[in-house]
Amino acid sequence: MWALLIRDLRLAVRAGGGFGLGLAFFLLVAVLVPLGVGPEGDVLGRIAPGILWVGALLACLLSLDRIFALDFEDGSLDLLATAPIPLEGVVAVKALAHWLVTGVPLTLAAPVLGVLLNLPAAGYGWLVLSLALGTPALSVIGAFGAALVVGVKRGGLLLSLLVLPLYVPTLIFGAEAVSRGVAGQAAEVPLLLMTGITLGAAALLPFAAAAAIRINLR
Amino acid sequence: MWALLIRDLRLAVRAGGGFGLGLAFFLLVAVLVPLGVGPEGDVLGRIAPGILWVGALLACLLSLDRIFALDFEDGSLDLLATAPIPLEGVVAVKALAHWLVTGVPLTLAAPVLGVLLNLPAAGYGWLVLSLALGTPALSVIGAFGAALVVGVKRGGLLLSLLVLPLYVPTLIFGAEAVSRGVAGQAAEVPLLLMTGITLGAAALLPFAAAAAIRINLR
Amino acid sequence: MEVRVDTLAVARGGIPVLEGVTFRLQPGRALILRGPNGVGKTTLLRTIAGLQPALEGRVSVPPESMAYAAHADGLKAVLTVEENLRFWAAVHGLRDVEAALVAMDLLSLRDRRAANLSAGQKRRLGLARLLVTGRAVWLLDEPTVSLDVASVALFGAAVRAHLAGGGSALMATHIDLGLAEADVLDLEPFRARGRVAGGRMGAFDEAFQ
Amino acid sequence: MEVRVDTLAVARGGIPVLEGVTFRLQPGRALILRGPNGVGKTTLLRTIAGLQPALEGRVSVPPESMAYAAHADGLKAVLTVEENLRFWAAVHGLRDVEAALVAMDLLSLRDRRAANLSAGQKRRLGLARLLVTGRAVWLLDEPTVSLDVASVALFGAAVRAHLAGGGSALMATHIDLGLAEADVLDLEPFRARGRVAGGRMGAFDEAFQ
Amino acid sequence: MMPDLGKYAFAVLASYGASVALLAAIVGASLWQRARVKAQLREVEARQEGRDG
Amino acid sequence: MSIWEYANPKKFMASTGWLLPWVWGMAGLCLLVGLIWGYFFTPDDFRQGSTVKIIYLHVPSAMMAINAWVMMLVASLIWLIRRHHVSALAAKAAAPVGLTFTVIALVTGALWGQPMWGTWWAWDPRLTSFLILTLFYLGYIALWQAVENPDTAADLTAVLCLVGSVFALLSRYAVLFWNQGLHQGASLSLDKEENVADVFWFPLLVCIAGFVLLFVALVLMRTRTEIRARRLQALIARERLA
Ligand code: HEM
Ligand SMILES: Nc1ncnc2c1ncn2[C@@H]1O[C@H](COP(=O)(O)OP(=O)(O)OP(=O)(O)O)[C@@H](O)[C@H]1O
Ligand SMILES: Nc1ncnc2c1ncn2[C@@H]1O[C@H](COP(=O)(O)OP(=O)(O)OP(=O)(O)O)[C@@H](O)[C@H]1O
Ligand SMILES: [Mg+2]
Ligand SMILES: [Mg+2]
Repeated sequence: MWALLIRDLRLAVRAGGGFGLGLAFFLLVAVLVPLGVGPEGDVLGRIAPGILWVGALLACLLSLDRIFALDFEDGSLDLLATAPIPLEGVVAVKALAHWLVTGVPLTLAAPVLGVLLNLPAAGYGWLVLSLALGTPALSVIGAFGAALVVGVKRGGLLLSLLVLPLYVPTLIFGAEAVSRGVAGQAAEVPLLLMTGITLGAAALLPFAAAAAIRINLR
Repeated sequence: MWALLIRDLRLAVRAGGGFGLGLAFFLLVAVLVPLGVGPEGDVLGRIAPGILWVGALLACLLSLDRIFALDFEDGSLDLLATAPIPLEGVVAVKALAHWLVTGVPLTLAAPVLGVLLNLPAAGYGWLVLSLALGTPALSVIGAFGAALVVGVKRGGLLLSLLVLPLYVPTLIFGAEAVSRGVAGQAAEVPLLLMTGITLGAAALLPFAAAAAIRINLR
Repeated sequence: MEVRVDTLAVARGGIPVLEGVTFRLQPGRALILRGPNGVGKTTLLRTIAGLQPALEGRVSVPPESMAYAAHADGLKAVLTVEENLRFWAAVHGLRDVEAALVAMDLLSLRDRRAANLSAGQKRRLGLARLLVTGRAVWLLDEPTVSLDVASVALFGAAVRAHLAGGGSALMATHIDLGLAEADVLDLEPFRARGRVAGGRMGAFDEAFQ
Repeated sequence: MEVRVDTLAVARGGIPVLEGVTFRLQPGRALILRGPNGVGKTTLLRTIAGLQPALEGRVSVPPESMAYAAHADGLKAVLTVEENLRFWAAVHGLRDVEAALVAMDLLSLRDRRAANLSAGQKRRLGLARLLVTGRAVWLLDEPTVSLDVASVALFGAAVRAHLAGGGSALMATHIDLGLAEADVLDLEPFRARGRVAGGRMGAFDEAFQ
Repeated sequence: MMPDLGKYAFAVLASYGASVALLAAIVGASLWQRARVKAQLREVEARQEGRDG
Repeated sequence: MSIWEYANPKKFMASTGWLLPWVWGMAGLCLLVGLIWGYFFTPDDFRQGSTVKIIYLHVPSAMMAINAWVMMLVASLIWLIRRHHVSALAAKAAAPVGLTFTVIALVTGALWGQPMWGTWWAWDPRLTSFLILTLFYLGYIALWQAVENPDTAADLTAVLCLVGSVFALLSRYAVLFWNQGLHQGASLSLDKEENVADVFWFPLLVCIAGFVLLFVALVLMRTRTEIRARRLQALIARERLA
């Protein structure tokens, strides 16, 4: 398991993918939205929590198909499925690796992008906190989606379609927590609900994902 | 050339990718943003032109890596490069096929999604017109980016990073045209500028893209 | 551990391709599967490896004691030869990759990225992976594709050493592996015959007949 | 048209692998390239096909008259056998694919999707593609990988027909193709020797030594 | 000696601090890369001298 | 003697070897003098107060951020047309330096904007174009890193640099069209020198000179490192052949 985590992180760094690029995409969303919407600061500040969450979600989404598809194509997944580690463990480790290379950098970069979108000062803490608690769910749910489409060549867009509806609750609670924080209201409830989703997803989805992979391999 | 266009369209339809999914992603952005931003109609209507353009752009972006990467992986690109049709023509045809399977459906679907985002009535015509004139540029620029990263395994995110800054002028003029249309101002100037970009890109970029492919193949 | 395969029927894409496949594979023995293209060798090996379910019949050995090597080698292009091998060794709980590197003559390539190997060198690395699984039964699908004569000999030596250590090997191939002592099983007689000829259809299709 | 290759030096990853390769290939003749794994057969074929630049030397024939077939067959998994073949025929300005289907015994598979072919059937389809290019010089990289005996014979017959029609073929392989009349070129003597031994380095790296 | 920055002290000091830090970072990274490549080169050259005689 | 001789790596190494310490020295001197002069010995502006001191960092870095891209464009063209490896490596070496200057301009600008405009960031055309420039730098660097073969990477990044430059110009006009902005233009503009009090102007000149020299020194040093790295690769390859 440990070896798998190390390998996945190493692949992410070597492949020129990983770290930088998820981040870059997040940055790009934060740049493009004002370009599209127009430069007025108050409108931007108003939509900032939502846009930042949507951006983080899309950045996460884009790297999802790497989780299993690469291993499937070169046959590693066949070999991992017959290896002496449980496939559920493989899924969990791969989701963890995905979170480490996308979720964590996104969370750390979010405050900087908040500046670009005129996020009001009260929101920064809530933004970081909600992303830190919510992005693991994005990775786990994403791993499940990736497991479903692993047999489909370049299933990238199909994957987006499958996964986005599953992301909706996390998105709503996360953005709501930040908006409430900005407005000075109590933001604990949506945060707690989101954390619940994260924990539930992390506990259960690896099993569903492993089952999906087994089905796709045969 | 004709055979190539037919094949690419057929592949897009068969692979379960193409049509449906670009559209689906566009739809999801249009759905997620109100979820993230909150339901107030006036804010939504205000940001609708920008969000719709950003959504179209992201939907386009996601399917870009299919343009050449699939053909590269299975060796078709090698064979096309030695076939009796010029590589510039191959690039142009593939960009056209990409536009037909993403740009056109996006343009047609945009009015429906405008409703979801409370786009004011005056904006619909301009939205469709600007997308129709602007999405070809997105496909051609995207084909250039895809040609640059064709040797990089799963260059999806790198591709986004390279291509998005190139999309900026199109995005600005496109969204600006719709905003002006909504506000009842003259929207011809940004539209004309955008059309100029589209024509220029379509005329010149296939050559740059073909050069990039030749470099990547060797 | 003896591998016993009894009246196995396997399907690809829902369509039965082989049925009634029955054989024994003793420890220390190698069995070569032969049959024309498309007879179902790959399908049979994948079924035995536990990667897809059998239509009927059974395999006596659990997938955990078998190592499967397919056309795709499971190599990561951006990792070096040694990193690739170490990963698979770690997954199987072993530490030593030197012996495998030596056996497949990869020492001089150990720091080369897998992307920069030739077709045959990649294949050698794929075979070296078998040596670090520590598993008793090898299932090999056309193992010597793109290997030159010297490498085929290396492969033969590795298989013999594996057999001598009490392992066994089941191999599908069209070309001569230089393993005179191996048994040969021709799959032609096990072709699924279709219902009219008294054979069986897929379970699903049966329900509609 | 005669293929003349003169003192060709080829590199992979910026590093010269073969140098001084010189040979002639007359119309109606076949030449088999031999050499151990990693000697540079694939690199040489790609260079002759015009897919990568030569370090030095020249090839007399323009890439437009050569058809290259590599390990990857350029098949689309979601298209049927016939659609795949028709596409390549159209790209090369030909219309008829029946002859190619017959020659490679693909008639019964014509409506099968390429994804559902076995390894050998895929390979046959890849070789059928050569027949619809209408080109005179064939460059083949390990053409008979995963083919069974019958298919190898089919392939041999196709090559002979091509040669009889005035074409020529250059093939890299490790196994016997059953083409007794073909000449053989061993690449071992052309290995790049490195600068110390009087060989050459890549043009760029030379400037830095 | 120290100029009185008044109410803008933070902006000015942070600007100077951040700029100097960034400049130091790029200079440091460049120097580090230089040292590393030089050392590797020396090692390989020594090895090859030894072999070629 | 043609200047192209310096495109030979050996020649380049030899001639820059003795030049480099001098450039470093001059750069250090100018920066030290300029920044100390600017920070300690200039008065506050009557409108901007002490924040005017930021100009000694902001303007030179903003200038150099653009000039670095122009230099990369020229170097890429030389590589594409004349295939001199040194120019490709110089372009590669310049990118991270240019990125650093861009970030400095952005950060100092943002810090300046807070007291002056009451916001860290505004979607002003100048600022927006700079943000886009940052993206171009990031993409360019990422492409260099993603491609393994050095010559392939050089070719691809050169093509990207050419196309990117055209689009950078386009975005500049697009952004200007889109929003008129807050950013200081003419009031302190360099071409209307008479508007700038000499007290601010002279230390600024020294700082600009310092940034230019620093850029040259860094690019030279990094190019030398890249050349050594290529030589290292060549030697290792030779070792493999032997
Ligand atoms: C993140 C924010 C900012 C960015 C990216 C930025 C960028 C630039 C650029 C590109 C230049 C042109 C340099 C040249 O080529 O000559 C410039 C000059 C200048 N900036 Fe900024 N700037 C920012 C914020 C500010 C702020 C907040 C102020 C002051 C209130 C300011 C004051 C100036 C001045 C006085 C000049 C020199 C005038 C000129 O040469 O045109 N900048 N800045
Ligand atoms: N979806 C499908 N529908 C019908 N037949 C299929 C389908 N998928 C595969 N087949 C057939 O199943 C058979 C078994 O394929 P398999 O790959 O196991 O053959 P193989 O013996 O390994 O052949 P090779 O020697 O060429 O590798 C082939 O004849 C193939 O055409
Ligand atoms: N980036 C690189 N650096 C160093 N050597 C490389 C690089 N890329 C490839 N090589 C080597 O170049 C040689 C030529 O490879 P090529 O694929 O042409 O061999 P081949 O003769 O086709 O071998 P095979 O019979 O195994 O297919 C191999 O020895 C390979 O290891
Ligand atoms: Mg098979
Ligand atoms: Mg080869």
